Order: sequence, then structure tokens, then C-alpha cells
Amino acid sequence: MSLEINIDGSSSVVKLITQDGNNYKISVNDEDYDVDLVEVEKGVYSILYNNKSYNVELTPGNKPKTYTINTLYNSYDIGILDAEAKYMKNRKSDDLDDDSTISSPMPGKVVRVLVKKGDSVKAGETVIIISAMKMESEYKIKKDRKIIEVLVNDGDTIDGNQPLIIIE
Amino acid sequence: MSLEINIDGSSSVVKLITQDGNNYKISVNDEDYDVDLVEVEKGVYSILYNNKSYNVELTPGNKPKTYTINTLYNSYDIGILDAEAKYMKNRKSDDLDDDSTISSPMPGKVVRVLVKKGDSVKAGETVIIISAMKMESEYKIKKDRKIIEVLVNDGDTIDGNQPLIIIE
Amino acid sequence: MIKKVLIANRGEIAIRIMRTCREMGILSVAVYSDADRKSMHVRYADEAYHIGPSPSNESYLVIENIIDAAKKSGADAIHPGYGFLSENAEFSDRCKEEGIKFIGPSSESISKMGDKITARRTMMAANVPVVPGTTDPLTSEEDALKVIKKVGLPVMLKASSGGGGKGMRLVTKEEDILPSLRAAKSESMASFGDDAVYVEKFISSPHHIEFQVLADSHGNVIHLFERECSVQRRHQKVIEETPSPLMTPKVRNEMGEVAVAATKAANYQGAGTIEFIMDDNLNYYFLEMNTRLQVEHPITERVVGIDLVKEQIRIADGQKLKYKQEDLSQNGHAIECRIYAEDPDNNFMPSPGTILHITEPLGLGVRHDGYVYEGYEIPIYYDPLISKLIVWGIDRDEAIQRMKRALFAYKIMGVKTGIKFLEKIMNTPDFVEGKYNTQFIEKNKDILMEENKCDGDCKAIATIAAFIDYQNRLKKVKDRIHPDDVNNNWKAFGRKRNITRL
Amino acid sequence: MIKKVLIANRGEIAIRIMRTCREMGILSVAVYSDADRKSMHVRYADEAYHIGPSPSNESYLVIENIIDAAKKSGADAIHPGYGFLSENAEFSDRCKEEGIKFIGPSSESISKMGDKITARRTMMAANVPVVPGTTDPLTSEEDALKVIKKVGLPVMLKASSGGGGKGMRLVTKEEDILPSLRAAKSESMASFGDDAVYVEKFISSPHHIEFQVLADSHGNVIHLFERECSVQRRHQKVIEETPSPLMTPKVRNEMGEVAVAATKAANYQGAGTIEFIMDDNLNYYFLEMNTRLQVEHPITERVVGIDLVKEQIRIADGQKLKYKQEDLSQNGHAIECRIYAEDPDNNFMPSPGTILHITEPLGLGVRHDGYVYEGYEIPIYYDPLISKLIVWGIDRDEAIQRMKRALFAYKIMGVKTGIKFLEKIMNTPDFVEGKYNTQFIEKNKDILMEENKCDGDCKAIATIAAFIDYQNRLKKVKDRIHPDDVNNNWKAFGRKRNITRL
Repeated sequence: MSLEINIDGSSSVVKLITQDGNNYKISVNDEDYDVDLVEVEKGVYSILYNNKSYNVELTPGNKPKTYTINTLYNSYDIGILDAEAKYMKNRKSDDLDDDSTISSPMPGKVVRVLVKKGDSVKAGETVIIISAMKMESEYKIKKDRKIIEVLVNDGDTIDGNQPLIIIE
Repeated sequence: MSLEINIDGSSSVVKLITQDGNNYKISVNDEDYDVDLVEVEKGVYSILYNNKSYNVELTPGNKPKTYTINTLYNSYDIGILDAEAKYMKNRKSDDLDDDSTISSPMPGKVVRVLVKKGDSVKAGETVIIISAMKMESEYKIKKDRKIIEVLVNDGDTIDGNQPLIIIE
Repeated sequence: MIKKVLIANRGEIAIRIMRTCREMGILSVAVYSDADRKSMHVRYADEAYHIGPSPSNESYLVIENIIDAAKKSGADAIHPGYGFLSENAEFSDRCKEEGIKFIGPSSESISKMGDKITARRTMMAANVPVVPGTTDPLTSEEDALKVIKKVGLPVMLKASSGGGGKGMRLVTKEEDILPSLRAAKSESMASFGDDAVYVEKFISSPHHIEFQVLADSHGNVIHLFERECSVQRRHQKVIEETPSPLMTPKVRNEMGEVAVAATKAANYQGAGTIEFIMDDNLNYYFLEMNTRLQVEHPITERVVGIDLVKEQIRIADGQKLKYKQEDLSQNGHAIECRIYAEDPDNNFMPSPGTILHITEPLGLGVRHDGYVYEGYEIPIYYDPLISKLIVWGIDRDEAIQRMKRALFAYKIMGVKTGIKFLEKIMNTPDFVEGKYNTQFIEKNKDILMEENKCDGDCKAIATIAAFIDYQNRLKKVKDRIHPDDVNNNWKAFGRKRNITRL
Repeated sequence: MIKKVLIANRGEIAIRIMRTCREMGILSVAVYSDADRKSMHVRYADEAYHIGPSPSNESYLVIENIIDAAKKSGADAIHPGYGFLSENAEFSDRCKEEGIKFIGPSSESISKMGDKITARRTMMAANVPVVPGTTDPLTSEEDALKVIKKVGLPVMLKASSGGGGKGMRLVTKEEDILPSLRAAKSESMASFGDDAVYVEKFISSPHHIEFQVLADSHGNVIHLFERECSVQRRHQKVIEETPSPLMTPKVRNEMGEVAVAATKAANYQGAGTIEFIMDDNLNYYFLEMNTRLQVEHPITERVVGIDLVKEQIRIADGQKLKYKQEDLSQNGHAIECRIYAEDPDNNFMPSPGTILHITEPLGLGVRHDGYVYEGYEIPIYYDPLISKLIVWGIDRDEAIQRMKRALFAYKIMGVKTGIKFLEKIMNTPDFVEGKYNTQFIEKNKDILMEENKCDGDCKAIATIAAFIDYQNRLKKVKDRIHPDDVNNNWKAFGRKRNITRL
């Protein structure tokens, strides 16, 4: 068994070499790991490697064949790159792109709109501040963009997923 | 839908009259109950009846179609009596009978054997005390019986399910 | 004696109040919106009443519905918790009219302290120090220059009708006074249709320190010492501790006396909090009074040893305070961390969702006040607070070590939380040394937003876990298919079977 | 300073020790048997080493394997917890030989206190009151009559080599002395091949009270006050509390001094417990010394405010005690309940099994020290203790109310537990009034074994829940079958489908 696995952007080839009960010999990019691995709770693995104890939690990601994985202190985004996933990936457009509509997943209130129609906005700039679930959140732009339309005003009450700002 | 349900030895006929989302009208022995019932965790139901809040936990019993159910303070043994269960029940011998072999489900040590071969023992009497999991347990007889064989001595180390005493 | 209390709230605070009710032998009544049918407070309560749709302005904020539930249940008192209707004068009044005890202050006290200008004037009359400045609008540019000279730079110009930072200007240099005044006035006019502006001394990088008070209906008032609440993000408290690392016994006594005087001036009854700002020289000024139980009340409970909700209920019941000021002292050190469903890597955006798995930190010196459980979906309608983690230590060092231990063991899957961010605060030198003010998070943002280092193997370990989990899931899917069904289902499962052959 | 500690134990106590290690910045090393690979202590530790098959005499009790793991891991100290090797003199010695710090007393202290006769003699020499009687065997029937007259009836005749109640006789009347002596001697001879018998005063219905002590390697000894442990079933502690409801300040001081003297006489180092029995007139007698941490140590931690494991590690590290006797006091009241996997309706038979669901009680004043999690299978090889529930209250009344509240909220599915039994103890008048001794459970067994009353509806509610759950499960089974498959699977599912048509 062998799989290509993407972790935080870089990919590794993972192979199962041998298995004996909980004990696995697995190679990650040709480096061998002897681990004692057991699923203790749903999505939680106890892994012993060189007698170090790791409690690893796997949460399914938003997309199929992806995980968010927590080890002791770190959190990783992981994707399984099988043939299908690779095919889909090649077809897919740039992941870093913005959606053309900015909206809040939660109902809330517009604290402040920081742009107006026709503005040119730089990557990383905040365009709107929304208060939802009693907290204020800043919505930023990922790439340099132009504002096509602003659909709300300061103080407006908004529904979840209501379009707020249309960008280029 | 209707089912016969046995609770702590007495049986009730339970019928679903209407259902609207969480809200059920159910009759138990011809008495109607309007309950708001929802499974909140696996095997745990939140039930509102006359605005009283019940947190009800269902654990599968040792036999099929049986439950142990905990309400606020009480614990009940419940069995679903469908046609099959009734058929099985009629065929089955007296539930209150002893097994003919006394054994401990856990490994442990014999603290004291209180009977010997040929003894006549009265219902409720302790025949052997076993220490297992660091606790001492008394094993009692449910009906008047005769001791056929004693297979262990005080102080013996025993395995789980090892026969200890054979009774009539 | 009160026999049945309706808790007009949800989440952790509803459960926290119900726990005390149970200890006192009082029945608790939950109210819930559509989104909260499965919420723990409904499950924990003795009774539960539905009060409307999910948005809080159609349920938890509807006085009529709450009163209706109280009458139906026969509750003889209502505890409002914090937020929602807890500082609503009309609600306090309405309860009184209906003959239901409101576990909180009178509408008069709420109104008096709710209006910032009235509160400021009340406090000045009671000789409670307030931030120097004026409470009346500046009448002219000459007046402004005169007043600001008296107050001393830097000052903050504030719109009388202001809010949300609008019509506000910080003035640090004399030559900026008039231009700033004009800008503030015009902004205020544009925003609120009123150009009245007043002046307050600007306290840079202040500390936020508050005092817990208890006042009964017989005129007795005590304070339960301070809480240090300077670790804030966007004016929201993140971590609180008591005692304050800044405080001296002398200032503590003095401020305690001031807090008691302030409470008396407000004609207050119940549990309340006097908030102060304090500069680095321990000069302190009344900021506002919170006329309810605070989120961070547990740290006071832990070091003083008093159940504040129990005292609230006793006071509402007309009983005299059980404790005198001289009975009280602070024992050890307590810290609270607020755990929100939020994404620290994405500007702390709320992160509602379903709790897939939770491991709560327990053991010596740890209190955990939460309400979520595995399978529970945090609704999008309310505050994303998941729980409060409170630790106690014999001294501040032990409390910090214990909080680190507790945060390390606290695991939640399914929603993002600020747990790792809080752990970093516990390791930040300014916090460890107790040298921080409300600028703490801003000042230390490089440390706080730094990525966690990995010793090298954890990436491989994570990869291996994903590998095995994926294989196991594939295997399960395969096993679920009955051998006879494989051909029929070839289309659906063929692709997955192919993968295992790679 | 100690940098890495191997914990030669499992279950809740292993985790409890690891928590303190983490607070001190010390790495923790777990050891585990076959049955414990999934156990929480393995998951919580920084490192974990396998030490053998499931039975403890092939793993946790094998000194060689523990030492081996300690060497491999580079641990510089071993904490034995309670049970297993914690009072094994050979183990203490072996650690010393290997240059590993044993977090506990020397082998000499363990041996001296482990042998009941030696302990008794050591205490008598240190003027610690012991139960009146002899430590030497009775030489003749005349000697017996003389000695028993001096000690005073009732007395207990005990076989010198005795144990498990054999060769033991209670004598209450003078005319029974000689017959009882003869019976005891012959039983002792039959059981142990030795007819030596000695005499002890019989204390009827005694109280069991113990004092916590700490002794460093510099000759400093302090006590941390008493624990009342009289609620026992089959000589096993069920509930402990501190302060003891029986105690007076005068007797407490006196016993504390005696405990310190006893500790010094044992040449003791580390945390230990001096157990006393006490009669209704507050006469107290040394019973034995436990040369380890006790299960019930958390109640002392809570009222005195000291982490005992932290102190144990500091002492093993050669540090001086941080506290002087005069620094210490008792603050409030603490109670501990032990939650076992046991079946109270079936003579408290151990009830191992898989934890299907657990809701842990939390909130103000509650400490919960456990180790199980959902899906964890409690092994059949070890102590069935699931967790310890410790509550604190400002006074005993509040502590009892809080314990009731915590027990009410504590839910475990999958194994039977004593939770409801413990709740009944909290409601038993003798306990509530603090008037109880070691006969408490026997005396109150009618109250304690009574069935819980139901207000009438709970039976119907339980029936309804079963009804719906059963229907839902049937439905799920049906839904899982693909429409096309129904015919193929008719045989297997036909019966279930029939049911839904009833």
C-alpha cells in the first residue's frame, strides 16, 4: 500500500512496509518509521514512536479526503492525493483565489464598511467588519481587487450567507 | 406502531399515535403521553413531558432486545416483547434458576470456600468469597441446592470463568 | 424562601446557576429557543419551556415570553445570568410587577449605572474618583482650551452621544487641540446629528481592574477584592486573574472602600462589579458599574471561597449578607481563560460547528465551567463561548503552571478554539512576570501569533496517522458490502477498490 | 533537579502524578501491561514503555521490568503511586542501587512500618498510644487471665501469625476467656502451624481517623491535619472527609503532634499517613502507618492548599520542606467519594466493561480525578476504581450539598457504579449529622439499599424512550439496505420488517 499525502502544502509518499497487530513499519519519503499505533477513540489515535507518546486527533476537513490533524502542539492540514484527487486538483483553479462575493456564514450586524464601490483594494486589506456571535470579525481580501458593489451599510442587520460586497 | 414492552417484570402495550418532528403522542397502556423527545447523544434522549425535563440513558442489555434505562434517579431493565421474543420466552426455562457451575467472570483469588461437597445450602446463602480486582465478592445461591463438587481451596489463584463449585 | 428559579439564559452560565440551585434545593426552570432544544441547559434543568425562534431578539430578549414561562412554571424568581436581559431595567421592573423576584438590582440602579454620564455624575457626588475631565459639553473653543489646560494633555475628546469610536479624538499636543475639536464636532454631527463634545484625560495603556461587590436589601455592602482583566482583545476580556499582580495591600483596601461607596451611591442590591482603569502609578478611576454577575466571577469565588450565585439568591430572597468585610480574605491565586469557538489564525472569526470530541482538563485546582458535549452543534445565533477554564494555585507561579497543564490537556475536535493562543499567553514573559496592561496582546502579537515549533517527527507522525486512518476507512467501506452485493455495487465502490490496489 | 519521572502505576493515580510532573516541567514516563495499551496514562505521558502481560504480577509488580524501563527512558526518579510496588522495601532499595530516586521512604522505614508487631513496638517506644494489650504471645492460661484482667474486657485475641480474621476471637465475658483462648490457639495452629496468640483491647464501633504527614531528608516533619475515613464497606474506605466531624481543636493538635512523633520514630521521609482508631470518647490509638500516598490525599490538598505530589517530588529531590507547621491551616471542608465499577445491587461485585458514555460533574468546588473515557474498556486485571470525586464547601453542609449535586450530574453508561449508593449516603441522617463510625454502612443498610422512589411518570418515560429507540434502530437497519437489495436479503431482514408492521 502506498499513498501520496499532502501536509501543509508539501507532499510525501507514504508506504506500509509491514504490519503486526498495532505495530507498523511505515516509510515516509523513504524514511522508515516503526510505530505502535492504535485508534483509542473515534478519530483519536495513540501512537508510540521511539517510546514517545503522541495523542493524534483527526478531524475530517471541509473537502473530501482532507483532514485537520492535531498532534501535541501543532495542527496540520492534510490531503490524501490519490489518482482521483490529483485529477481534480489539476482541473481546479487557484486555491488562493477570493470568492467574488463576501458574506458572513453567521447572521450578525455590519460594524463598519471600509470600502465603497469602485475602490481598488490591496491584498490583505480589510473591507468590512462584521459583528456576529457577539464578536467582531474583519473580512480581508486575498489579492489586489476592485470593489464592484457594496450591498450593505454600517449598522445593518444581516442574515447568514447574505451577499455583502461584490468584488471583481 | 405498537409494541409490548416489559419493564422490571410487568408489561405495557405502547402505541405511537401521532408524530410531528420531536413531538410524539404515545399511549402506554391506554394512557396518552405528549412528549417532546430527541436523541441528544448516542443512546441518550432528552425528553420533555409536561415541561419536566428528563435525561434518559439507554444501555443495550446483555440479551438482544433488552435495555437498561436510567432516568433521573431510577434504573430499569426493559425488554421489547415482539413475536420472536415472546416465542423465545415461552421456550426458556425459569429465569431465576442458578447456573450449575459457579465461576467468577474475572481472574482472582479464593478468599474462602464456605461449603463442602454434599452440603445442602439454602437460597441466599454465600458459598464462596472471591477476591478479584482488589475487591471481595460473595457468591450466593438463588434456590435451595446441594453442593456436588468443590473444585478450589482457600487461597487458590483462579482464572476468569474457571469452574469453582458445581451445584445440583 | 425561593423554591423555583427560572434562568433566563443559556450556555455555560445557565448551567452554572442551575448547579447552585440544585445545591440549595431549589428547582430550576430552563427556557430555550428553537436552536437550543438540544442544549445542555435544557437537559440539566428540572423543567424547560420553549420561548421562541432562534434569534435572541425573538426568544431570550423577549420579556413577554420569559414572563409567560415563569408564570406557567410557577417560578418565584428569575435569574438573568449575564448578557441578554441581565441589565435591562424594564425587565427588572416587569418582574416586580408580576410578583416575581428579579435576582439582580432594581430598575433604578440599572438605569443609573447604564447611562455613562449619569453614572459618572453619581460617582463624582460620592467622591469616587472618575477620569478627570468634564461631563458637560464644551461650550466654545476658548472653553475647550481652558478645560484641557486644567485636565492636562493627553486628553480624549468624546462625543456626548458617541459610541463605537465615532466623534472621538486623541489629543497629545497643544497645537492639535483646536483642529481635533473641530474634527470631532463635525464627525459627531455627521454621525449622531449632535455636535456636543466633552473632554476626558487620556490614560495611555491603562490596566483594567474591577472589584466584586455584594449588597443586601438591608444596607449592608461588602467587596470581594479585585479582578485583573487587562488581557483584552478588541476590548474583550481574554484572561482574568486575582489578585492583580499590580496591586498593593494599601491600594486594594482603598479601592475596596471606594467600590463599597460606589455601590452605596448606586443604591445597589445584589452582586455587582465596579470597573476601574488604573495607570502605571496605581492611580485609579471609576469606569463603569456592571449591574450583574460577570463572566469572570469564578476566580473571585475560588480565592474568597464564596459561591456568588448562592449569595445572589439569598439577597433576592431578602436575607442579610452572611459575611462581614472582616471575614473575607484572598487565599492563593486564580486565573480564568475563556475558551471560544473561534479561529485565531483567521482573525479570531467565530467558528461555530459540531463538537466531534472533547477532552476536558481535570484534576487538582482546575474548575471547568462549560456546556458543550460530543455531538452538540454550537449554534450560530449566540456568543461562541464554549467554556471557562479556572485554575487555582497557592501562588501566581503555580496557577500559571497549572493553567498551562490544563490547556495542554484540553482537546476539542470539530470547531476551532483559542486554546493554543491562550497557552502562548501563559508563556509570554510579560504575562509570566505580571507586567502587562490592556496593550498586552498588541504589544506581544509577534510572540502570540508565532507558529508552534515541531521537534521534527510530529509532521511524519501526523502523516502516518492520516495514512492509516484513510486505509482503515476504505477497509470499513469494503467490509460493509456483503460479498454478494459487490457486483451490484461495483459502480459505486469500484473507484474506492481501485485505490487500495495502488 | 529531577527532570524525568517514571510512574510505576496506572489508572487515575498515574494521571494525577503526571499532571503534577507537567506543572513542574518534569517529563513523565508511563509503563503499561498488555491490557493497558489504550489506557489514558499511556496517552497522557510523554513517553511509554511496555512492561509485560496483563496480570499485575507479570507487569506492574515486576521490579526488573520497571527498572529496565526507567533505565531505557533515562528517568532519574520513580513514583510508585499507591498499591503495586509502593510499599515494597526491595523496590525502594533496588532504585537506590540503580541510582534512581525512589519517590517514597527508605526500605528501612517501609519494613519497619510494614510489619505490624515491629510498628507497634516502635510506636510504643516513641510514646505513641497504641491499642492496649500485649505484643508478646500469651505464655499460659494463667498469664492470659492476668493480662486480660489488666487490659479490661472486651478484648480481641489475635494469632501472632494471623491474617484474614483466622485465629481471632472477640471476648466480651470473663467466662468466655479460656474457651475462646483454646479455640483461637487451635484455629491458629490449624491455619498457620503456630498457636501463638496475643491480646488487644477491643474498640467497638471505632472511628477511623488518619493524619497526613510530610517529612524531608533534613529532619523536618509536618502534619497536614486529619482525614475521617470511617465510612467503610468490608474494611474498604468508601467516603472520606476533612475535617473530621468528630474532632476538637485540642485533640487535633495533640494527634498532629503524635503523628509527627510517630513519623520521626519511623525515621520517615516523604509523604505518609498515620492511621488511628478512635473511640466515641476521642481516645485514639495508633493503628498503622501507610508509607505512601493515599487514595484519599486530595481532600487534604483541597483544605490545606498544598499539592502533595509536588512536595513528594521536592522531598525526593533532597529539598527542604517549603512549609512550616505554623503556616498550615484547614480552610473549609472537603469530601471524597470513590467511584468504582461495581454493582451495588449484586453485593458490590466488580463490574468491568466498556464505558459507552460518561458525563463528568464539573463546576464550582468540584475536582474529578479519573482516567476512563468513552470507548475505554475497564480491564479485569486491576482495581475497579473509575475515579474520585472530591468536593469542597465553605462548611460541611455546603460540601454535602455540593457532593449531592455532583453525584446527581455524574453519569456513566456501560458499567455499573456505586454512584446512586453514594448519593444515598449523602442523604442518610447519621452522615448528614456527622454522627457515624466504621459501623455506619452496616447500621444504615436498610436506608442505603432502599429502592429509589419514582414520582409515577419515570417508568412511563423509560418505556417511551425504549419504544422510540427500538423503532429508530429498526428504521436504521431498514434504511441501510439498498432498495435493490431487499429481495436478496429478505431472509435476513424479513423478521425485522414484520415487526414494523405490527
